[in-house]
Amino acid sequence: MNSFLYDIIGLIAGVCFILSLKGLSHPRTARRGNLLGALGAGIATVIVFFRADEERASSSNLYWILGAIAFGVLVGVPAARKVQMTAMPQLVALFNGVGGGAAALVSIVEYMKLGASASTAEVIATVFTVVVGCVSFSGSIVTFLKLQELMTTRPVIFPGGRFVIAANLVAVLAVAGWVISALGTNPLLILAALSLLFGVLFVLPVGGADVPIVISLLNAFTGLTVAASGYVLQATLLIIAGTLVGASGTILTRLMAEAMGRSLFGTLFGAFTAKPQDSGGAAETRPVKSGTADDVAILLNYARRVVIVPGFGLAVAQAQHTVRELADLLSAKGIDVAYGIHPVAGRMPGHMNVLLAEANVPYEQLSEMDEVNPTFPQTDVALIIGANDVVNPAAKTTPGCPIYGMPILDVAQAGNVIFLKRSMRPGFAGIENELLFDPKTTLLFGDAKASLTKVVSALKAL
Amino acid sequence: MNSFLYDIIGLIAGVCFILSLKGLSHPRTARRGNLLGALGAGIATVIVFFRADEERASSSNLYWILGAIAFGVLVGVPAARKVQMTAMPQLVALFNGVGGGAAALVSIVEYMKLGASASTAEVIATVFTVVVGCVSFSGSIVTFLKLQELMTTRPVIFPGGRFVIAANLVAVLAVAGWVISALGTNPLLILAALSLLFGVLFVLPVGGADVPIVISLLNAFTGLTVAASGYVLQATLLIIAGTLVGASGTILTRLMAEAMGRSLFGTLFGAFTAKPQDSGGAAETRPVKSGTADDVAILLNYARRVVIVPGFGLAVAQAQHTVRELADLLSAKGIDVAYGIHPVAGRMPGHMNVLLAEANVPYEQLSEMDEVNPTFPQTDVALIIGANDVVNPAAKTTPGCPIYGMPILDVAQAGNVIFLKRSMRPGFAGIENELLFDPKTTLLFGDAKASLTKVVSALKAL
Amino acid sequence: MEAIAIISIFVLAVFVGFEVVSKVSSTLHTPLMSGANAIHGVILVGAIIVAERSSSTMELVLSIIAVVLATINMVGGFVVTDRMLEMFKDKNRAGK
Amino acid sequence: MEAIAIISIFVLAVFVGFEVVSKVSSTLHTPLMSGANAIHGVILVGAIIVAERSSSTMELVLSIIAVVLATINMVGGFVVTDRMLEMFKDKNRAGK
Ligand SMILES: NC(=O)c1ccc[n+]([C@@H]2O[C@H](COP(=O)([O-])OP(=O)(O)OC[C@H]3O[C@@H](n4cnc5c(N)ncnc54)[C@H](OP(=O)(O)O)[C@@H]3O)[C@@H](O)[C@H]2O)c1
Ligand SMILES: NC(=O)c1ccc[n+]([C@@H]2O[C@H](COP(=O)([O-])OP(=O)(O)OC[C@H]3O[C@@H](n4cnc5c(N)ncnc54)[C@H](OP(=O)(O)O)[C@@H]3O)[C@@H](O)[C@H]2O)c1
Repeated sequence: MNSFLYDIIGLIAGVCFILSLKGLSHPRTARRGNLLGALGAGIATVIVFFRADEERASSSNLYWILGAIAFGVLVGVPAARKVQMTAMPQLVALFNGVGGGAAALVSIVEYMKLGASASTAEVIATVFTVVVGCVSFSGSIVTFLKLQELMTTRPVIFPGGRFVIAANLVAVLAVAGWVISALGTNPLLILAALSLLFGVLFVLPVGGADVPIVISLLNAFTGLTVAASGYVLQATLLIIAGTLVGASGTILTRLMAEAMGRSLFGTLFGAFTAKPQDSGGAAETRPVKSGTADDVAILLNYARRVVIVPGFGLAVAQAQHTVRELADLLSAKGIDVAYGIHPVAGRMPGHMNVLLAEANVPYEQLSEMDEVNPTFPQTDVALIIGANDVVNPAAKTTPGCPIYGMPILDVAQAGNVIFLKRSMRPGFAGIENELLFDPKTTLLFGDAKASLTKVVSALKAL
Repeated sequence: MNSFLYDIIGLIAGVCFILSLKGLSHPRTARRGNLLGALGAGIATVIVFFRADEERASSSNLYWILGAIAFGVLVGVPAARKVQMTAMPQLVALFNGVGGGAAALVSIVEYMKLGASASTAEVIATVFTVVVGCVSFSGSIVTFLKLQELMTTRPVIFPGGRFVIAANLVAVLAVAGWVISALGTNPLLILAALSLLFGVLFVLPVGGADVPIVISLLNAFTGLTVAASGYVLQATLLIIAGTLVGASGTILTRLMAEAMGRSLFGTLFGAFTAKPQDSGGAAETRPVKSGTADDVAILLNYARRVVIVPGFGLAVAQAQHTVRELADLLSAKGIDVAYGIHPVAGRMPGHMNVLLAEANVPYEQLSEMDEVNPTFPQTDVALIIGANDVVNPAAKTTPGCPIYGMPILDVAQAGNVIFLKRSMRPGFAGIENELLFDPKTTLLFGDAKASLTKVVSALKAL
Repeated sequence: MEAIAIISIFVLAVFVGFEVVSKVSSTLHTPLMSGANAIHGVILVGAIIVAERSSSTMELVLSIIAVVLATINMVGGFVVTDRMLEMFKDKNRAGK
Repeated sequence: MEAIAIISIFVLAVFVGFEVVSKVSSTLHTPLMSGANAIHGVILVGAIIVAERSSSTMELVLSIIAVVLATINMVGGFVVTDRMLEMFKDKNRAGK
């Protein structure tokens, strides 16, 4: 293909990406936006096989490449199709990580090829890609492990941790300097190893609740590495696409952190400055008021206003349809029902909206935190279903705890508080919730769906 | 100066322009945005004298250039400083026109220099700049004449006009083709002359009310010519700045047209399709109800809600401070007072807001058209001060009239309508206003400021 | 391509990236992140280029791994984003 | 500079131009138009370049006229925009 034509088609793919991000920013156009992005990626992938490049024509690696793509599709598509709603965030983290890894590998291979003929700017771009790509790779793996609960979701801090990480950083910089000045493949591989380690150390101390922010940040990082490898490969499309993702990812990270009431700095380095907390095992012996489904049904029946606060447990129990049934029942009795949606309820931003939308809950009943908080004093019952951190007053009262500073749903202001959960175990952030011991709190233990089903029948019987 | 450094500083100027436009889109940052734009322009102008260019160093034209700049400043600054608020739009049109003219001249001179060595792409860009720059120049001059009322503000249509303009367009395209294929300076000058003519013919049929839309469109045109001459001169900054203005100007033109309820196509070509209307001299003999300042004061005094509709006449009479006095007086009497601001009242978008802001009218009292229209049925008095077209029901009832389709302020729904104007003359669009003959309308003839002063004293005396 | 061209493209793309997402509502944070994530899977193009050029086995192995990883990133990313957004479509319908 | 670089810059600048002004309120239409108008006065840079290079009198005369016109466009444009916005400042103050 004529190389100008090739470039122009590449630019069209870039425009698809811009329109894709634009579309993804508005609910109405989001799906089309995603499809446009896929279109752009498809165009880019197809035309690369038709470009005018001497090395290309003589390549006997074509079958390997096509095989690798087929294999990637066979792994990626089923994973994306079969994943449970609750596990999507970690899948996104994983996809991001492999993207970062791919960018780092591309730069390493290109560097092997270019060798001493690389210009300083190209070497710098290579070093950047390898460092940031590897950090993104290993960091994403750790976030995956955290979200999948294959490891603790709490900040992992070990004695002297901040010195280890500082030493690691210095080592990365030193080896980077070495690669730039002395060149050579081996130093580059050492750099990759050090960067992988740094990615792990960088994410370990992040509290579980802040993980989505970190995923978004690593996503922006990967974007920048793609831009840098676009520079080395002289592929304008990669520069545009990578920069777009880098820039939009940075803004998105900031927006997410704001939605959770966290500063980006606090998210990343909070664990070093805050004192580690233990969850206070002693507290668990304190008495709590647990009730039956009938008690809950009665409380609800005589309420004028009920606010339902869904959380991660609702997603786990797949209780969204039962919740809807309950809400419809209450509405039919003339009770004012609203859902109070915390921006970080669940395991990804917007998780609850997605889940409740699936159950066809009317959009108007969903209230955002800022809307619903002022109404709690007029609310008779706050029904908390599988949520914990998002209503934990510790976010206001306990400086230094992992969620300190996060805005919460003020359910304590409601007349009665009902928790539907299976045990006294804490939520994602791993901290005790004092509200469970509050005299106006009633606990209904059990799986959220089972409990709700019982409450619904009890209500019908009343 | 090192050429890379030169380019980088140019890019910084480009970033200033982006931030400038961004700033100008928000009231809070608008002024800073404008200053940033000036900073970028200043940087760009200064560094051009320091670039590494052989031809530059040997140039003895420097004094001419500096003199020309000084002269331009001496003309431009006082004009911009001394212009009356009411005359700003035509000044903007004029500035835009000279910019387009400058771009056309730059391309012509560069073309003389390059001669036959110009590539086809460069010749095409040159032709584009000359055509569009000249259209922008002469078109802007005509809009200036219209707005300054040095010529009629009505659409100018002559028999066979559409054939003349079509022939002109064909001639422009033919000569453009000639220049591209045959090259030569003379054809280019012929092209310039034809384009100047086309600019005049293009703007003449536009109704006065649509003039701001045309200015905005010509502004976008000029931006594109600057981008094209940036291509010929290989100046990245000109490409970026010109494209920015071209793109944002296009969007702005669409937004403006929407605010006036016009389609862009209708604006430009409406006069060809609509039948010309005469203003119906016969109607002016019909009786109208004119009142005295005392009558108006009484009507106002017993109202519960008054909506003040300011228009161009308020600006002419500089009556904004007196209006404020009246409104304060009415408010003090417990009367609910609001200003109904039509988006195109006055002679430029936002004109009324600027004027009333100058008189320190509180922002909350200013209601946009969409807000205030539903309240007219509950309004006792609509007080129309120097406005006409923006309340003219012909926009709804008379298809084919120059303002047909424009949303208007529905003052006819109010209990009483009071017009403060000097005569029975129509407004900018030059069409009769039936509302003046409505039985519930009272006319108070005279200069707006004088009339208002009288109404204020009458009110105080009540 | 000249350095200044690349830098200009980079700077402009940064602005485009900033502007297009700056008004996104928090409900769409996850799909947007996921969609952006899929877009950087276009590194697949780079992986294919280096794979085609590979001469040594080492280079080929590494670049084929890169192709697999990039494909997973790109294809999986768009599919998972589409699944997330499927539910929003329902919501919009219900909301109307 | 390569054609593709110029086209890329052009396309990206179009998006930036679209995005930055797409949310402007109608009150600011005039100042925005006027400010954008002043920005294209940067054609002054082009006018200076061709004026410096001019060898014939004809070229010099035309390019000096271009310099004058461009200067008026640029300097007058920013000054008049600033004057318009001066009043908005008052409004903001009054609004608070
Ligand atoms: N949305 C995001 O972007 C995002 C992403 C990552 C992390 N996070 C973090 O995740 C947390 C979200 O808060 P949250 O209140 O929604 O969840 P949470 O604090 O993790 O609490 C979930 C609760 O649900 C209960 N539960 C689990 N499975 C259940 C089942 N089948 N039936 C009934 N109850 C069940 C658990 O208690 P039992 O075990 O006793 O049943 C647990 O206390 C925040 O810390 C947030 O920062 C959010
Ligand atoms: N805002 C924009 O962007 C813009 C730009 C260009 C054109 N336009 C067009 O301008 C028109 C604006 O409508 P409008 O209602 O504000 O103005 P208008 O229709 O032009 O009416 C102004 C009225 O004010 C009266 N007037 C003039 N001087 C006066 C004075 N000193 N004291 C009292 N009255 C005076 C005139 O009547 P007398 O002569 O009888 O006094 C005239 O009827 C629309 O057609 C609009 O499309 C708007």
